Amino acid sequence: MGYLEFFGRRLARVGFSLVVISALTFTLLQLAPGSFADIQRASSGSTGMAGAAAQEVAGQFATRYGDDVPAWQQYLVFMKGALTWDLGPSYKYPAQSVESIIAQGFPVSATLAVLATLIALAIAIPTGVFAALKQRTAWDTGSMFVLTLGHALPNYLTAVFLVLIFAGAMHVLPAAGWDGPQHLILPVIALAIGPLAVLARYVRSSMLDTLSEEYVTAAIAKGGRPGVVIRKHVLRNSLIPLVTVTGPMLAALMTGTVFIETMFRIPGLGLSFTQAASSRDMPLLMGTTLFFAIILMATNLVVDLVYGLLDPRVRAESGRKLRGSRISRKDVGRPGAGSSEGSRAVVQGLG
Amino acid sequence: MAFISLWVVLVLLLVAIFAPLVAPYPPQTTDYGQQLAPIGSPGHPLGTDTLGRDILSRLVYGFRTAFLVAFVAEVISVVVALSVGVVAGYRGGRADGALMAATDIMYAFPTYLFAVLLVTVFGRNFWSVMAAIAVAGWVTQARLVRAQVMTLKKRDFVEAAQGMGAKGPTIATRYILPNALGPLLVTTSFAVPAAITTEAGLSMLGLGIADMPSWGAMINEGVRFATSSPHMIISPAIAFAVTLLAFTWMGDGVRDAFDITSEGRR
Amino acid sequence: MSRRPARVQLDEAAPLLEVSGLRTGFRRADGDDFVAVNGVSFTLRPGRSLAIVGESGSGKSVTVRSLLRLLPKTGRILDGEARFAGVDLVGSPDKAMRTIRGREIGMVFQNAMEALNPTIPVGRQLAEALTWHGLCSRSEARERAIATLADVGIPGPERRARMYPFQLSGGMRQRAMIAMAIIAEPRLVIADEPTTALDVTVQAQVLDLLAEIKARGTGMVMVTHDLGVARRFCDDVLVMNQGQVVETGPIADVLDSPREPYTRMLLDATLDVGDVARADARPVVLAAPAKRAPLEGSARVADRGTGDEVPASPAGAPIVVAEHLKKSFTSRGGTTHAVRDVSLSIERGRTLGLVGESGSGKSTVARLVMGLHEPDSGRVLLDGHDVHGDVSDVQRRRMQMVFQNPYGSLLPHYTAGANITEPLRLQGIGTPAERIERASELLQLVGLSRDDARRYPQQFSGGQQQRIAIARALAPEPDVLVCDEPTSALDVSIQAQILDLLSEIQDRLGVAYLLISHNLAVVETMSDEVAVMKDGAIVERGDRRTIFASPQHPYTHQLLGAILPVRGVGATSAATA
Amino acid sequence: MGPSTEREIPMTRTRCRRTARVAALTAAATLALASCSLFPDSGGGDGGGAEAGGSITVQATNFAHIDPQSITFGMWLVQMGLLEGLVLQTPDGTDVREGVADEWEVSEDGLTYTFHLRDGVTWSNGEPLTAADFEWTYERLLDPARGDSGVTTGASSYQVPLGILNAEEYSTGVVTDFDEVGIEAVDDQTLEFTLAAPNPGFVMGLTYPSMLPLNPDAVQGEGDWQQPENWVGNGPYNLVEWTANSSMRLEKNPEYWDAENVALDEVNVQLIEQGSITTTVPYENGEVDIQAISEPAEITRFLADPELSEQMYVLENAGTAYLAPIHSANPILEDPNIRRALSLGLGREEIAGISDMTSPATTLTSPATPGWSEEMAAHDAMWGEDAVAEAQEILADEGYPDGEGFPTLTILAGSDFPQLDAIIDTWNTNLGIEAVKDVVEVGVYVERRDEMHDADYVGYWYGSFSGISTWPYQVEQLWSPEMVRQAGLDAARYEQFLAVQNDAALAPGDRTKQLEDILSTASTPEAQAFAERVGEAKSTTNEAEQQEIFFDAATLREEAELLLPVAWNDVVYVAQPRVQGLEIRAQADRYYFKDVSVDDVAE
Repeated sequence: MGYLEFFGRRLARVGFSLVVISALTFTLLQLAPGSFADIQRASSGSTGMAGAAAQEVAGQFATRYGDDVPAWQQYLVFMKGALTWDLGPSYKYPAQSVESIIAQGFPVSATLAVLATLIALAIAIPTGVFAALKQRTAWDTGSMFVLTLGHALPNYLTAVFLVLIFAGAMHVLPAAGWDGPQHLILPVIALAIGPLAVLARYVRSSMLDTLSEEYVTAAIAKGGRPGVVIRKHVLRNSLIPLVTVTGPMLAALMTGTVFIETMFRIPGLGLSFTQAASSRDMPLLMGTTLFFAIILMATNLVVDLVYGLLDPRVRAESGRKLRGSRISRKDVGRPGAGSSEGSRAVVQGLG
Repeated sequence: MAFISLWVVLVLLLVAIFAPLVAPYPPQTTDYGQQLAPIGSPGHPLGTDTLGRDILSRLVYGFRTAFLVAFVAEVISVVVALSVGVVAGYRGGRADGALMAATDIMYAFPTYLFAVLLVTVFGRNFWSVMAAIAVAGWVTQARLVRAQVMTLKKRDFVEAAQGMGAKGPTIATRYILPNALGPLLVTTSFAVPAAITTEAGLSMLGLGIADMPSWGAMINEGVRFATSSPHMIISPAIAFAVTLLAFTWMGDGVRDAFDITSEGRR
Repeated sequence: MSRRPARVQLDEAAPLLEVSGLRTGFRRADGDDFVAVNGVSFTLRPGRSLAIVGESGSGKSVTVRSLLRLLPKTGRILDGEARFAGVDLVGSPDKAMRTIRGREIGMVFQNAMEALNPTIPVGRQLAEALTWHGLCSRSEARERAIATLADVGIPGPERRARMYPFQLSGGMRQRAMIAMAIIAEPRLVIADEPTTALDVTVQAQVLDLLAEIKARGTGMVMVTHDLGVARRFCDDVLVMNQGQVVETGPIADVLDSPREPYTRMLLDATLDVGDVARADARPVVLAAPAKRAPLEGSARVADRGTGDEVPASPAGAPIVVAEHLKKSFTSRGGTTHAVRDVSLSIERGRTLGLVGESGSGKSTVARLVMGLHEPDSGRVLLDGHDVHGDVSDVQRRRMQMVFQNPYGSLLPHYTAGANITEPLRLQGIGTPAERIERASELLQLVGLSRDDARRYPQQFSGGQQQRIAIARALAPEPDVLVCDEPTSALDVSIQAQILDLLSEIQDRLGVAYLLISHNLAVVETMSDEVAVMKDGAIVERGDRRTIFASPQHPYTHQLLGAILPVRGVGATSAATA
Repeated sequence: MGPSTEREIPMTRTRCRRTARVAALTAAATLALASCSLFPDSGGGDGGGAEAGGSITVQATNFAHIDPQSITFGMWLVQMGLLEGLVLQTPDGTDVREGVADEWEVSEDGLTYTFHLRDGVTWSNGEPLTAADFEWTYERLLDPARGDSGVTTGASSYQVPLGILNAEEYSTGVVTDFDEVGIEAVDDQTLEFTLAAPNPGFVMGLTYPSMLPLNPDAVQGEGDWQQPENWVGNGPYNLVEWTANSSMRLEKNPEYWDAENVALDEVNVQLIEQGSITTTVPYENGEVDIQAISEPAEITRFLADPELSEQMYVLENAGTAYLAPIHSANPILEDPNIRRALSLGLGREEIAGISDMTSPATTLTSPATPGWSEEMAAHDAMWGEDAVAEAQEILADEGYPDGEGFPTLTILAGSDFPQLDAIIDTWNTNLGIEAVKDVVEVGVYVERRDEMHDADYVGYWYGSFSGISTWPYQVEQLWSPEMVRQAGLDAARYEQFLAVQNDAALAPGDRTKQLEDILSTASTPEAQAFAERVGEAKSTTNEAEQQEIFFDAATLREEAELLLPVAWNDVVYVAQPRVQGLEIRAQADRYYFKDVSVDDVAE
């Protein structure tokens, strides 16, 4: 129950953070030079004339927020709407409400993210386990080399090369667009590679840590076959902490696929967000920002919950530990974090 | 692996520092005679770009920029991270709560918006991009320092120091801080490539550094010409990968040296 | 139930364990092998029990792990033979080994917390040992697991079987560990320091349990550093040093009339309760003469003032007085009353020994006295000044502390010299030059050389580190040293040296000690007065002799009863507690 | 217990197999979900037009609206086939052809145009399309409420060159009764325009998106009329699908009057983010049939490739890149000589050399404009040694020998073109003048262009225009008198101008007047002369005569040397061999879908 109470407090913190975030975003938006109208002008490609769109927006704005109200009132109005998930019309797409834009865009981004994460996990876990078992062999260093290489390139660059190879040269996959599963392949791969490397490295080091635990030795001393010992004692305990890396990774993917979306012309949420920011589309930007924030924080909560469920120790302990686990997650999230190259001895018989 | 990469990094640093000596031309020198010259053209080993500027030279200076950005950004975020992290970790209570809240917020906050703001207000120049990166970076590191300090706080020598009559600040700065630096060094060496990537990313969004040669800009342009003049993307991409790999592996090395395992997790 | 025939052919006639010329090495970074076990040979007949004793690094653990081929990746058996009931343990294939591990040879590890998988209920971990060998079905295995848990004296085995290791107490965990080792009813149980992590009273219980198992005719090899445990428990003993067998034979013979000097050294170094009573000479000085500090050097330290002298109170008067200390810690778990009501006083130049088992609150008392923790109520007077109140830095520095873990308590990023001078620097005593001079004097006083000042803590051995820690504590010329388990992290021989050093220092500098220890022998050796702590309160206190000769409180009785003396006398009395 | 022992091992196996299956299922599920609900259900095959007969895929710059009266890239798409005006341009863009109107006549005085809508022309929902609909549309277009400041706003400003009686006055609030505007639906099939002054370009002007008819019921109706479900149009194609930021699908409109001559059943439009990286991979991968290419290197490559070069459609000198002065407290650019020197010192040849599809510009006016000639240029030699020599001379006389003491110029741009570096580079080499580029996010760009800056921020902003090559358009519309005269205001007067423009208290009419006063009195003589000349053009009936006036107006605009022409850009399109009937026009929509067909035999 200390557990539940702890999550109660966490929820409160989330709420607080959301308020701060929205306020920050709004302020930044006020500070940022250039208004929506100005930018309409710019994209209209001719000077000295404001797009009628800007007018339409002015109208929209007036009806929702009242005529030239002070900024802080606009903010309040927006937040009032936000509470009931009624974010009002976007500037850029006056006919569409922000929530509907999100409703359209998010499933797309989410699909990409989930698929990418699944693929990453599917490859990362075996690779990491294998590398750990074959520690300090060509297999180990080799696979890690390749992975790090894949990770070293930012995903948009990987994407470019993928496109050049599979669409440009081999003509087997579409280079861009959003017209069916075949359009998913390249972007998902491009997104998966980075996480894949991080996860695999993490699995590996986590495995090495577990392998060097005394209870693994004890299990062997009980006469367990390597396969059984690894499956029952090593795998589980090494994969539990993986949750703490995967969660935020998924969240990050769900919210931060801007490059990929632009490059492959995928109507995802990342794109709407970037456009909103650059076109100063207040409602859309605020909406997406809040939505992202919620997603990210929700994943945090879920991860901690799941972690607690998977690891009896954490379950039994108080929130303090969970906080701790989040910290360590933060560190392991970065490339190749985790343990040293098995500086602790790993028992034989698992080779 | 770590050692090789260490050398690579050192070489790269030398290149960055002595760019003027290494680069065959100043990065801005145009040669309208031969634009988009392919790799291996006379005088331009890596070819030229749309303005006939020597790609090798631009790579060299570009790395200088990238490294500068990364370095300064890191210094800033490390300083912030240390001060915040140590206070939060050592004092706990209020300060800690505040940090956690701050990190929560930063964690969920669109850095892009910061980037846009900074870059828009202060222009697409070195400093704003650098600041944007630093803003993004300090949180993670502050968290790490905090974690470190919290574990170190429980070590006997802290009690010993108290026994010797040392006061809080002394303990925090003289005894705990030095021992918390190790892991931070690791994250920093990982953060350098991260920073370079971020800069490149900002360029992709048209928010990168415009007033000096930057890898981001080069890659961005290279991508546009990917099909027609592959050499414009290939060499930057390779340079990019090599640098990132080198730093990452160096990071691994450093981490092994400090063996963060015991501290870092659990 | 009936045991099925083992899948490997065991030669019932052959000795249970037959080891000859066993050599085990570890590959070092530079490629060549570091030989940890160098030509160990011994034989164990069925039903007998062998103790392998030695100090840390003697290779005793590696020896037994070699037998089950449980070596780290870098380690390998170089040569030699090991046969278990005729079966070759060195040469036979992994498959064969698996049928032996757990099935024929059970292993008890030192630290059950680490040796039990934290995320699997105890019961299942026990059951595995059966199912893996196909000895019985899962359901049966569950039954057997519970039965075995009951067997090792765990109350409410059904419930405990469903618990996770971290939910069990230390003692129970160790029992569960043993249960895991014996559940498949092996012929041989190898116990690697099975009781080291336990309190004396618990240790006694666990050992009784092992004794029972042994009584069933199970052969036993026990690795231990504690000669007392060996004597109490084993038929034969094997003394190891630096990977080699020093001496072996029936335990009584070896311990009562050692042939080898090393064995003798070990024995002498080992303290027994009652030694002091027997020998009036105190302290037992064993340290090699070389390690003695030059008298004049220390004399200078003694009488040379460092500026602000504090008026000394008349001798005999208590220098530290603690009155009705109370301290409780509150966490999400709830409130724990670490110290309920403790009053004590230490006289100038004398030693108060504070004994108690883990969790008795003795360390908290130390920290309260040191002023590291604020007491909830009560006060600590250092020469009349409230440590938590009006005490000045000058006065405070007259009380210093020595910690259990020398390495942990030294600043890792400072040199030995810097560590020693740090308190002076903090108090602003003397000029840098003077401090450095002082540091080297102190180093010599604690039996190190002045050149050691430039080396870093991790470059020293445990004993040396503790010496540095002591030197640091002495730097500000304290009147009181609070020593929290100063030797429990050290080997017996080192322990003897450190104790010797401490008492020598007391003689020279007239420092008073508050000695915290779980080791009664140590307390008896060092103390003038003794206080026994249990559950945050002092249950009995008084003059050393009276406490040890005629304990009043039942708990004190229990403690003393749990003692396992090395020397023949009193062995019987300790048998059952 | 024997069997039970057996069971144990398989059990664990099945368990792990199960988990594996779970993972697989989730993946499959997401994929399934992805394919069914996520993607727009594309009717005829996707992207690659190869398999689906009569379907093409084209690229268009992304847009948020398809209201032809608001300036977004959407209005061009509408123009290409969703709506149709009274008249269309001929495929080559030089003349007009029948649209909704099948005949029209002009009065002798050239002031009244009468258009006759063809019989039985209807909206896509089958309802008749009447002259009243046009009148309603134009009233909406000119509605002053849709305007900001005195300057006529949005798309409606594009009716300026039409010179319809009182149109501008109405839209700026000077005239409040729409009946006074020279637009009248005589009957259902007759629409009459009255002009303030003869305008030879009038009919051509009607081909501009803002003159397209809108369906009043749809626009005023419930829901968003721009969404497929509510769409009512009169063009050859109907909007059937629109995935924001991604794609659009158009289907042939059976109600269209000329349906039988419309070849394609379906048009897929891929929406490309403006400024996002576009490679030709999709085109070469057969995903796109028609696409514009702008990357110099791509163009070079296509030109070099015998096959690809066959697929190129080039419209020469369609656009002009130019530099316009930034308003700064530093007066240096107010000195015409300095401006001349900078213009002459501009290495136009090198700058244009960056791309095969740009050529050095001598004038702002596109050379594609009928009757254009070199004489308009400010100098006989706009680049080369002599020009540079002259420039250096001027600079020396002005006290900046070799650019010594010359302030560092700033070049403001919204995105980072290589041309910027070239400009800086050539100024430096030719004149020894230092310049830096200030590449800013687009929002800032637009703001800084019109802001008043401190002395340390002086220089030019980089822009580019393209449009139909008619005189009214080139002279009156692009680089309009307002723009040129604003550029000609000195610091003090410009601040005044801004003050008036931002004075919320002023009524629209007054504001326009006051602004006009400032512009007509305070700007440079050349700029004012130019504006006056443009004014005169309105009052002539004679087309030839009017063209002359426009010609020397344009010449004056060059002489003012406020806006410096930099380079003329060609527009390059590529189309798959199977694409037939494609011609590229000067107007930004480039071509009408109705003219395009695919000949899949060519595949």
